[in-house]
Parts: sequence; C-alpha cells; structure tokens
Amino acid sequence: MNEQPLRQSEGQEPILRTVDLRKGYTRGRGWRGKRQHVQSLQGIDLQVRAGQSLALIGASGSGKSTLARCLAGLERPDSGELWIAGRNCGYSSHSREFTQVHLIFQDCGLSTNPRFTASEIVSEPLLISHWGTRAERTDRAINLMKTVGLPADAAGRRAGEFSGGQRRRLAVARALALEPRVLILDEALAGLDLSTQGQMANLLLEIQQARALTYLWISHDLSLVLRLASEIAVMDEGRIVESASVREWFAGPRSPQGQDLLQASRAWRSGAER
Amino acid sequence: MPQGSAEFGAFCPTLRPFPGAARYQMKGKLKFGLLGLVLIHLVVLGARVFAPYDPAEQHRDSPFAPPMRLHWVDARGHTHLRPFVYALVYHPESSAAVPYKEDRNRRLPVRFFVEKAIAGVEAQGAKHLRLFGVDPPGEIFLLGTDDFGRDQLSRLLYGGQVSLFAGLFAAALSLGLGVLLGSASGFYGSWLDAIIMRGAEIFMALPWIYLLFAVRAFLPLHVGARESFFLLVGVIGLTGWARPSRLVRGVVLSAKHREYVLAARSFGASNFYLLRRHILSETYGVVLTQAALLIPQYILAEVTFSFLGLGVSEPAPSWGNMLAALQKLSVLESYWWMFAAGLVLVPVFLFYHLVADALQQGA
Amino acid sequence: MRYIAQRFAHAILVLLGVSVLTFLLLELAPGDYFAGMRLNPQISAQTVTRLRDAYGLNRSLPVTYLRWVGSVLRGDLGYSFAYNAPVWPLLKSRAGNTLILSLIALLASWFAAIPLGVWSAARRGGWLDGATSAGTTLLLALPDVLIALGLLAFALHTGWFPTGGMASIAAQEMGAAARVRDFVLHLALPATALAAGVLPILVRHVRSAMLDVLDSPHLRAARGHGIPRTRLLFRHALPAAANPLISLFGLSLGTLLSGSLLIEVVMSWPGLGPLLLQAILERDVYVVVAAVLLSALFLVAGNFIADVLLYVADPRIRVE
Amino acid sequence: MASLLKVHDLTVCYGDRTERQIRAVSGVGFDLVEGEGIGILGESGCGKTSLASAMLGLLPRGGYVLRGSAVFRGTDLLTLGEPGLQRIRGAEISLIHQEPALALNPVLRVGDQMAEILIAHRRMNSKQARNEAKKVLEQVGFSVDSNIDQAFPHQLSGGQKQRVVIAQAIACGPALVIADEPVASLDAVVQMEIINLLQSLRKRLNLALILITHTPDILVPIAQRILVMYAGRIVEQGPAHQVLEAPLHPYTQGLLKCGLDLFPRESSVRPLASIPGEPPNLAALPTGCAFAPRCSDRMEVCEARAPIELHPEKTRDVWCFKYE
Repeated sequence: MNEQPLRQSEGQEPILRTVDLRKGYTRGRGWRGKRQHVQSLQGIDLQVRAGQSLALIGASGSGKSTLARCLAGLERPDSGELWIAGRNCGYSSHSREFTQVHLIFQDCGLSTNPRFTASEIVSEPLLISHWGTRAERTDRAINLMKTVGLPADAAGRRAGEFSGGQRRRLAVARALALEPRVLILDEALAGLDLSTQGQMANLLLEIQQARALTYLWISHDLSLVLRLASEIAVMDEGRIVESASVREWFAGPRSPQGQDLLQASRAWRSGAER
Repeated sequence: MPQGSAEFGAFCPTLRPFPGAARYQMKGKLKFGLLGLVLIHLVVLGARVFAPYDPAEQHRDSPFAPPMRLHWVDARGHTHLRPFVYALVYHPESSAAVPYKEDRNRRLPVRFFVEKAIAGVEAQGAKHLRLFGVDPPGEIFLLGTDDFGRDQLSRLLYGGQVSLFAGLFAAALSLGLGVLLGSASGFYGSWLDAIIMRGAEIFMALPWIYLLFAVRAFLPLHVGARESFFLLVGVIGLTGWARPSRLVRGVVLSAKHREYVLAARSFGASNFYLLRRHILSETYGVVLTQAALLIPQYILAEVTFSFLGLGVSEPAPSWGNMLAALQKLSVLESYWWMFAAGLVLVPVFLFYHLVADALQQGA
Repeated sequence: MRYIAQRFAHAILVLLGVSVLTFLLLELAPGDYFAGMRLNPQISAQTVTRLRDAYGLNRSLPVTYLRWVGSVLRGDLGYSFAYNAPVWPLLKSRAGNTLILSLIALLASWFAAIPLGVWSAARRGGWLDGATSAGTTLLLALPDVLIALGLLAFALHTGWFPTGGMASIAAQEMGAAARVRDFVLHLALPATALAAGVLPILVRHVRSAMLDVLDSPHLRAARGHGIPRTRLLFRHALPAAANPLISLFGLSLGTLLSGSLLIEVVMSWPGLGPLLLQAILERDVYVVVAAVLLSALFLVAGNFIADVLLYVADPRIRVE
Repeated sequence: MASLLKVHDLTVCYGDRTERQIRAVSGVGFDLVEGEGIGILGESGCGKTSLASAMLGLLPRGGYVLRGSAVFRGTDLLTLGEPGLQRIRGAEISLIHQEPALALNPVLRVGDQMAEILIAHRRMNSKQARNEAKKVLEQVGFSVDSNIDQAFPHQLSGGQKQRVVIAQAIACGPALVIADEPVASLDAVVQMEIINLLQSLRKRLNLALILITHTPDILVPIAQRILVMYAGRIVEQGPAHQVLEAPLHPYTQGLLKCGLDLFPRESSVRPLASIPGEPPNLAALPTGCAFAPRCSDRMEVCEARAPIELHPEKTRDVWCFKYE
C-alpha cells in the first residue's frame, strides 16, 4: 500500500514500478447474458529493484496472475502507470520496454508449440524481433539450450518429443533469448515431482546469479517460494496488503492474510509431523 | 446419404474411429481413399479419350439399348484374342420390356486407339484419338443408351466432369469463405465475431437443401451448361460457409488461448505472425476433414439439383440429369442400366468417406 | 427458466433473420412472375403494371417487407400467383405431410441408432462393432437419390408397396383399420429411405459419445464400485453422453427435412417438396418464401425442443 | 492378524505383447493384514496407479497383467473373471480415484450415485438405498440437514467432492480401500482434513488402506508400512517411521531430502535438494538397477545386473547393492 513502499535504495530507479494500477474484467456474454464486472486489480503500487527476488503470494483469485500479465505487457491495465527501467510504458502493450520483462507460465511446458523444433522454439523471440540471420539465430538457440542443460543435438527434435521437464527447460531457454532483465515466474514450479522441482528451482537460481536477473515468483506454495525469494509481497483481493523481507515476514507476518497463509502451511506440516 | 453429414461433422469434429484404430491402418485408409479418388478423377478428366462417343451424339435408331456384353468366344465356339460385341437389333413391335436382341451374325471387334470424328464438326474433318471403338457403322454401348440413344458410358464420363468438379469447386469456395470468416471471427472477436456468428446462425436455421432451393429459386432458370455449372457452384459454395466457419472459429478460438501463442505475444509478435505461424496451422486438420465431408455432400447437391431440373440442363450431361430419366416409372421399371449414374456415386462417396474417416482419426 | 426464455428469444430472433434473408433474396432476384407475362403478347403492359400494383410489388424494400411480416403475423403468407389462391391453405396440409414423414423417420432412426450405438460402443472391437462399422460405411456411401429410386424400383417389381402418394384412391371407402394399413404401406418406403439416410450418422455419433463417456474417469470409478454392466451403460453412461446427442437431435431434424424434400419428389409424397419445386419452376415467389420459412420454423422449433431437453437432462445447465 | 491381501510378482504391461512393450509394474509383491495401512510412495509414472488398477481389473485399454497373483481372502483377483470382480469391487475392495472432480458422474445427484452402489451390492430397493446413502454421507462429515444427497457434483467444492467419493468407497463396508493420490488436487488445508478423515474412518471401521502418493508428508498419519516404487519396481519397504527417518535406498533418501528441504524452518535463498537426471523411459529400461544412472552411490555392479532383495534390518527390505 501507499504507506509501506518496498524498501528502496535511494537514487536507484526500480526496474519495475507501478503506480495505482487497476484492471477489471467484464464477464458475461454480450447482449444475452448478464454482465458482471470483476475488479481484479484495485490499485497496485509495487516497486521491484534490479537484482531483487520477490515472492508474490496470495490465495487463488487474489489477482496475482492478472498483475503478472499486466507487468509482462500481455494485458493492458485500465488505469495507472507502469514504469520499466525508468520508462513509462503507458498503455501500449507493444512497447519495446516489455522485451525486458518476460513471463514464464504455470506448466510452461505447454507454452511450447509441439509442432516446432527445439531450435525454432528457442529462436522464436529472435525471429519476431528480426534479430540476425537464420544461422545466427540457430547458433544462439543452441547456446541457450546448453545454458539450460539441454544437449545441443536435441535442437532438431520437435517439442512434442521432449519430456515435460525438458519442455520446461526449453521455455526457460526461450525466455532468455532476448536477454530480459526481469523474469516473472507464475507458478512455474507447480505440478512437478519433488526431484524435478528441485532441479528446476536450482537451474533458475543459477541463471539468476549468472545473468543478474530480477525474479518475481508468483505462487501459492509458500514453502517453495520462501526458499527462493528474499522479499515478499502478500496480495489479497487485488491489493498488496503487506510487503517485507522474507526473514522478517517469516518471523511474524503483520497482515491477517499473511498470518493465515503461514498458519495454513505450518499447521499442515506440523500435522504431518505428529 | 452424406447430405448433411457435414453438419454432423461440424458438430463433432473428431468422431471416434471404429475398431482397429492403429495409426498405420489410418494411413492405409488415407492412401487407399486418395488413390481411388485420383483414379476416378483422372478417368473422368480423360473423357475425351476414354469415351467412345461424344456425350450429345444421338443414335435415334437405338433408344434404351441395353449394355452390350463383351465376348471372347463367338457363336460357333471360336475364341478370339480381340474382344468383340454383337450388334443389337431393335424390334420396336416386340412386347418385351427391352426390345433388343443380339445379332449373332454381326460380330463387331473392339478396336483400340481409334481416330474418330467429333460429332458436329465432321465438316472440318476434326478428329481425335479415342481409347476404343468399333468400326462404323457398328455401334458399341457398354453401358447401354438413354431415350435418345446416347451412349451412357460416354455421358457418364463427361457428366463426371460436371458433377465431381462442381462438388470440388463448391467445397473450395465455401471452405475458403469459412476459413476467412471463421478465423477473422475467432481471432478478432467482439463485434465482428457477433455479426459473423449471428449471420451463420441464420444460415444454419434453414434446412440445408431448402436454403439452396431458396437461393436457386431467385436465379434464372434456363441458362447454358457452362453458366449453370458456375451458377450451381456459386450457389452451393456460398450458402455452405456457415458450418465450416463455425468450426474454424472454434479452433482459432482455442488456439488463440494456447500458452505458446500467449508466449509469442509476450515477445511482441504481431497478429499476422500469430495467425501465420501458430494459429492457421491448427486449422488444417479441420479444414481437410471438412473438405472430405463437404465435397461428397456438394456433389450430391449438384446431382439433386440437376435431377430435379434446376441444375445443368440437357443436352450437357451431369450425373444428376442422367438420373432424371428414372423419374418416369416405366424407365425405372425396365431399364436398370439407367441407374449407372447413381451407382457410380457409391465408390466416389466411399473413397471420400474413407479419407474423412482417416483424417478424423488422425486429428 | 431464464435459460429457456433466453433460448426462446434467440429462436424468435433467428426466425426474423431468416425472414429478412429470404425476403432480400426475393427482392434482389432478377425478374418475377410478371416478367414472364410481359413477354406474352396477349397481355398488355398496362395490365402487367396494374397487376404488379395490386400485388404490392413496386414499393420500396422495407415497406414491402414490413407489410409482408405484418400479414404473416396475421396468418396470411401471401398469394400464390400460379394457383391464384392464398398461400397458407395451400401449404397447410402439405407442411403437415412433410412433418409426419420427417417425424416418423426421426423416431425410427433414433430408436434404431441408440441401441446400436450403445452396443457397439460397449463391445468395442467385437463382431457387432465391426458389423455396425461396415454397415454404416456402406449406408453412408449410398446417396439418398439412389436409395429412394432403388426402393421405388423394388416397389414396382414386387408390387408389395404403393409407388406414391399418401393413400389409395379407394381409401375413403375403407374401414378404419384398412385405412391405417393403407397409410402405413404408403409411408413405409419414404420413411425407410429417409431414415436410412440419417441412421449411419446417428449410430456413429451415439457410439462416439458413448465411447467418450465410457473412457471417462467417473465411469471407471463407477466400474470400480462394482456397478453391473447393463446398469452402468444405461443408467450411468447414457445420461452422461446425452448432452452432445441432444444437440444432435436438432441437427438430425434439419437433415431429415432436407432429405425429405428430395424423397417426397421422387416418391410423390404430397409434402412441401413437390410444391416447392413446382413453385420454383413457375417463379411463384410467395410460395417459395413461405415454404422456406416454414421449413426454418420446423428446424428452429426442433432446435428449441433440443434446448429444452438439454435443460431437463443436464443439471449443469438447470442449476445455474 | 489375518492376511487380507497377498500380492506376488505382479507385472503389468502396456502396448503390444511383443517388442514395444512398456512395463509399468514389474515383479511387485507385498502382504497386507486386516486393518493395516500401507503407503506406496513414488513419483509420477512409476507405476503406482497401474498397480492399483491391475488388482481390480480396471486397467485402461492396452494394459494387461503379464504375470503374478493378488490373493484377496483366498481368491486370486487376477484370475477372477469380470462377474466375480464386480462383486468384490466396491463391496470388499474399493478404490478412491485421483481426481474427485472427475470421479463423480456429472448428471446424477450425489445421493443417487451413492444409492447405485448400495443397490448393486446390498439388494436394497432404491428408497432404502437412498436412506442408507444419507447415513453414510453423515459418516464422512456432512451434517444431516445439509441435503447433500440432493446436490449435483458441480455444486460441491473440491473437498466436498472428495468426501463424497470417500463415502462411496466405504458405503458397503469394504475390508480394503485403495486411495490413489486422494489429495493431490486439493489445497493444503483441505488436504489435511481429508487425510484426517481417512485416518479416523480407518480406525473406526477397521479398514485396511493402501495410500498411493508422491508426497511423503501425507503418509505420516496413516501408513504403518511404506513401499517405495521406482520405475515400476519396489526399491524399498519397511515400517513407516523407519523408512521416513532413516531411508536405506539412495532414491528414497534423495526423495525425502527434496521433500524435507521444502519445510520452511528458516528462510534463506539457497539451492534446493534434488535428484539429478530424469526418470527412465519405461519402454527402454537399463539392464541393471533402473536408478543407477541417477544414483550418487553407483557401483559397477549396479549397471551390470538387477539388484536383489536384501535385509539389512529385520523388518526392512531394500533392493540395492549397497547393503550386500
């Protein structure tokens, strides 16, 4: 909220900044169904510094995913300002600035077209932004695939032939193609087996360090994001109700919503330990 | 009856395959069906060579002649290498239903690759090569003749050009329109979608054939063969856009929300790029399946029209107006070979359905 | 109930749309009944103009349309030029005959399709399934013109069935039982031809819908609870598969109406088909428009009935 | 206590019977006594679900039992025909499916779906069955006046649906309930409620329970014994607390570490525990131990031949050469 901006080192412009971002949806079908207006974001003021690792948590329906899509330029907010690296992106979702922010979806294996080959998938952003020649793009795709731990000889295989975990790696490699500065990870680790989840999380952490990326983790699985983020913001009904460093928050959340979330997670674990 | 099977196809784009849905079997079906269709179309296209007569050439002295049998052994028990037919003798006063008899004394050997004058232009001496024929003045009617004594086989071959290609062109027309309107409707949504889909609903609220008739009713009745062909193609093709467009819209709509489309959009891809690279490729399956369902339906539409006298008119042959002879009960009762134009539809439909089945399984 | 009201409003709107469409066609058409008259040297130009005036053919488009809609609402579907009589009485009995034929064929084909489809789905890969597959493929490949002509030839050769019409000439003098028998005999062939056309499609869809349900987790769960097979098929699977089949019901009616047109002409069933054909050949525009509108009314009504059935059968729609 | 179920050398395959055969389950064996709760732990694709379905003859098309036996109260379920299995399913052994949202027929009322089971097994008329169904629904925590039996599945929440599914499973008083990932699709708080419900029902009705899961946590309140599966084989089994506290097989060790590591005792960004590599392709399993390529304690022998059953402790079995 306005009273509690994220701690921000003086003089350094945050890489992501929103001012009173609002977004609503109209449900219902045209002239026949009744219309329903759902206010999904009700004034978000968020600041993310470069290199930060922020966890955005909240119950389902609290507006986390809508916020993520607005930040990545996939949806246009109704009102409010969105600044990326010190530039106002306004309402144009085709602004160049959005190449600096990339959203990785839940079950991002699905975000790869099964008919494309691995190198086509990874080089797609390059193609879209008319970068280099075909050979250069393929080269770069292969390099990126190496970065995420995929063998270079897999470049010609179709995405449909990869396992779910490998397709997630492909999606990560593609996300890195345009060298974004911010990755938004919307439930990117949900639904994975424990052993694979660890692998993916570690890969993402490594990449973050190597490339000085800013991460925005969005999840309802507290136990996981608390291990991966250093700051936390709690969302509820389209608002950010609390933000703190993870260490502080973990010792004692101030907002009732935060307390509930931590409680639920702990109750379950202690129930398990009984 | 595939009439309306496209409607059902539209309704449930992936029908469950019948037993033995193994992939290789599907491919086999597809190959077999396509091969059959290609053969039929080649034969029909080559009517000028394969047909022994011109379609309008009349043999007034032998109306409703029955199909001649090919013989290798003559009346005296001699075997001939070259197949032959016996000339038919017409007994108009005979009380038999089919007043023809084979004249065992007039053996007409079948000659291959004969030069024959084109009817009507004899004066100019124009000739071209035919696959087979008999020495004049003998006549060969392998599938019999109609009431004007026109060779059924020749009419069947030339009529196929009309019937088969009317279906093909009309399907191309309505699919093209369907893809255009359906993808625009699905991709851009909002008011465009509302207008197109309301329009489609109105088109689909009419029983299909009634719609066709209604449109046909207000177009000129008596036009030349060429004009009536294009008229039919236009009418059939333009009234059939609604269902394919609804289907394409559905596919586009679901493709639009695929995560990889969203991902490409987040990289700044333009609408055109998305349509070209990701979305239209998803509609191929539906479009091909629809084609395999629509073409036979439209062939049948042409046949129905011409059968009822609203389509291609005499003397140009079409499978529909050839069947029209059967509307007389006397013809229906006695001259079974007049069914040929209907029977030839069976393999055509069978092949198209094989292809449609295979495509649906592959989908 | 909101849902039903919505569907009803929708049906009315669609009918209005259809009327506009047919009316536009009518107006855009080159020439009309009187154009033919002009060529006739026996009729003077003034007479033609006077006639056109009398029938309201030279007013502006919207006015003509509104006048026409108004009269349609009053039950007056216009005037047949060829018969020189109002359209509605001409159409009434014919529409009834078409409806009788189509509905009988509809019932027959559905009553045959459901058990066949359910059985072949339940015994996927068995001989019954194989036979159904072969049978439907063959029927599907037979054009309905051929089926109708074949049946007619059959009737001619055997003499077991009448070759046209709805009743024998002598029907008036028959007793009730004999008259029913006569009617059934007349109905048998057209209805068979019509039903044979849709049957394979229906069987395939019933089978397909059943297979979808039979593979669904809730049916596997029900098997896991030890529910006996027949009960599983008809009490659990069929209601769950009903949803797509009910939508198919509306579509099948449309197909039957389409099919009946041709079959009526071939088998001389005194329905809308022969009348429409005659009207087209004679440019009797109001008859054409009325017949087309009537067919749309049947189809829209059929779809509306399907919507109501859906409402009854699917709790997800009912309990909103 | 009397033995209830004895599974021996159960092998389940998919695909044609010749080359491209996938062995989802191979050579699995275990015993279960009345009222016992065991947990089967393993990641997705390790054959847990095939194991459960095979025992009740519910394998999907293309799946079949290659060999083995599953003797339940003296009858081998695998050789019993469909009519025999039908009498046992739901009455003596019942199955709780993975996804409660999909396990209920969307067009039947909850009460009717319950009644169907009672009619099938208890020779009740439909009125009796419906009354009985209400009683069973009370047992799983629905209040009498909730009218839950009149509801359609789409009107219920995920937790409520799972309760209904559990009620269906216990309706005919079975001796054994197999629960396949019963809480995977629910959120944390509801998960706990459902697990507690299962545990209390188990105690009250003296049910034997096989709980199949990929999360070790939920086994704690329920399982007395744990079987760990990897690539279709059991790699370790033993008493629950021993397996969870001191796992023997390197795979179990890795898996538990991943899980435990997630428990937020404190907070600091650091790498998570994980097992390197990916689960093997079941169509092309290595000749030796299936886990060998990912194992940190790999020895030469591991790749040469399949591990044998070893007993480093009296009550525990492990299939790993480390304990030879």
